[in-house]
Amino acid sequence: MKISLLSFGIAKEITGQRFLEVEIPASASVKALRAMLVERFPRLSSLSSVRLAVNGEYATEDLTLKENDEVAIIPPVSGG
Amino acid sequence: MKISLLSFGIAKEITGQRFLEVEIPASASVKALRAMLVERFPRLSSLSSVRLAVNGEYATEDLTLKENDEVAIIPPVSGG
Amino acid sequence: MELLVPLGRISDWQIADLSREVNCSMAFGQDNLLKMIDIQLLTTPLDTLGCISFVQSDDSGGIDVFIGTVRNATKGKPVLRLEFEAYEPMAVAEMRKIAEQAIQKFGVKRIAIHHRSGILEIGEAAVVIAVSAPHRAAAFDACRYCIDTLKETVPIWKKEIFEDGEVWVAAHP
Amino acid sequence: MELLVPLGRISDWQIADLSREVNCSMAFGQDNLLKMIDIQLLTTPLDTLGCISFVQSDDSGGIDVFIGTVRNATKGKPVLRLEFEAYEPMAVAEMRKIAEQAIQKFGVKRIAIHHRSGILEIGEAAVVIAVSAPHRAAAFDACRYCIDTLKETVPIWKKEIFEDGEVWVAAHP
Repeated sequence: MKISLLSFGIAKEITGQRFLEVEIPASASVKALRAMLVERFPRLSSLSSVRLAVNGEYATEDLTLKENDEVAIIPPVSGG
Repeated sequence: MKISLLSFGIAKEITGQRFLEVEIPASASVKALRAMLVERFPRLSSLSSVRLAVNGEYATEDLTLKENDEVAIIPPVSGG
Repeated sequence: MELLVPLGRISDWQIADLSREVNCSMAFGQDNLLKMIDIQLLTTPLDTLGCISFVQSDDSGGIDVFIGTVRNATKGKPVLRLEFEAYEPMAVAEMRKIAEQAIQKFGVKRIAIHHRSGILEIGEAAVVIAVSAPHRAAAFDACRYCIDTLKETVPIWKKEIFEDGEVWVAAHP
Repeated sequence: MELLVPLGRISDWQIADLSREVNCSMAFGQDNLLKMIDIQLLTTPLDTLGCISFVQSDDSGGIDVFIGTVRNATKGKPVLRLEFEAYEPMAVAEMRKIAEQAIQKFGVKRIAIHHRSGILEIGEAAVVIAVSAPHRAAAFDACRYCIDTLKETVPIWKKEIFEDGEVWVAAHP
């Protein structure tokens, strides 16, 4: 199935693009996607933390992804 | 000796005047003046607290007053 | 003990005009010696942005500002307006002491404390305290220290005007 | 486990223009449903007085305001300017959550949180948080809660631009 993948800050520099369309197995979990991402972009492992947000909400690792979900790679935030 | 006596807030209502010139015994202490004031203006005793300031500084009870000192009756403050 | 001094000695009360003495320092303005502190006691509306501009500096990362405003009620009873009275020179000196202590205790960069006197309408600012610091924790702590201490030590008195009377705040237990 | 999904499945990356989706809510403006909260993410200079005016109400006695400004140095190294990037709709939603939590936790009256995005010069305000409450302790506590939580949860990223390079703040351990 297809999902949208957004990358911000240092993550955008690592993935190379703010927006990507990605084909992943149906019913993949957030945990599975995280593993795929880290394997595809090993430099993500060097970050202090990587959270994943699904459709604008921080997601738990066991959440099951759906077709057309918008997943955002959230490196350590530094607003304020 | 002569001192100046300033009264503020509720204390001004009790003494009746913002400014008074008062004749007190030479070398009277702050504690002695306080006793005189309370005797002359018994309603001062009804206040939550009465501090005395001498020449613009909060005074300890054992401070000895001098001629022309400016003594202020400081009822409970409520700025801010 | 002087406690026993006869009352007659203290009976010779005279009235004098002290307005000259106590009003001369209504607005101290910026301290030339200590550019870090701006203390003002004003009869005009307070300039919040001016306080913020004073404390802003390029080596500060956080500014905390406290604004005390006139509430429309006390314990459910409608307040029409407030009247502030101050022992002006001492009030300014005590506010300056508080600012100096805050700089020493919390390592903050700059502090502005502006306080109103006279009559204030509902919603007006009675006090503005602005504090800048390299990091925000110090700015918050110092600002809170300033307002907490101001309310304990600075000789300023607030009278609440109600429909049916007036009360000096906190005067009685 | 999906962990073992072959990498090839995730290799079909495509580029698309998401600017439409992520920029549509740059300025949420005042919430019509919840007049107590004003959340804004702006590319223009922040309006501190506007935040204060928004939170002022006649039944509040204290307003606390935090202003985060751009410092001229980090660990002694001169900073030329900052660049903020935001995941806009989520950043606005997370700021709103924080404001709602603060109202619930501290019983405060109104909260404004305005955050900048884009390029900021030294001394400019990156964030303004204003909180009003009947009494000052709640205003201080809520304001501090808002900035502390914002720095942990709101998807906004800060890049420091130095003479000799750029660094995404806090990205690496």
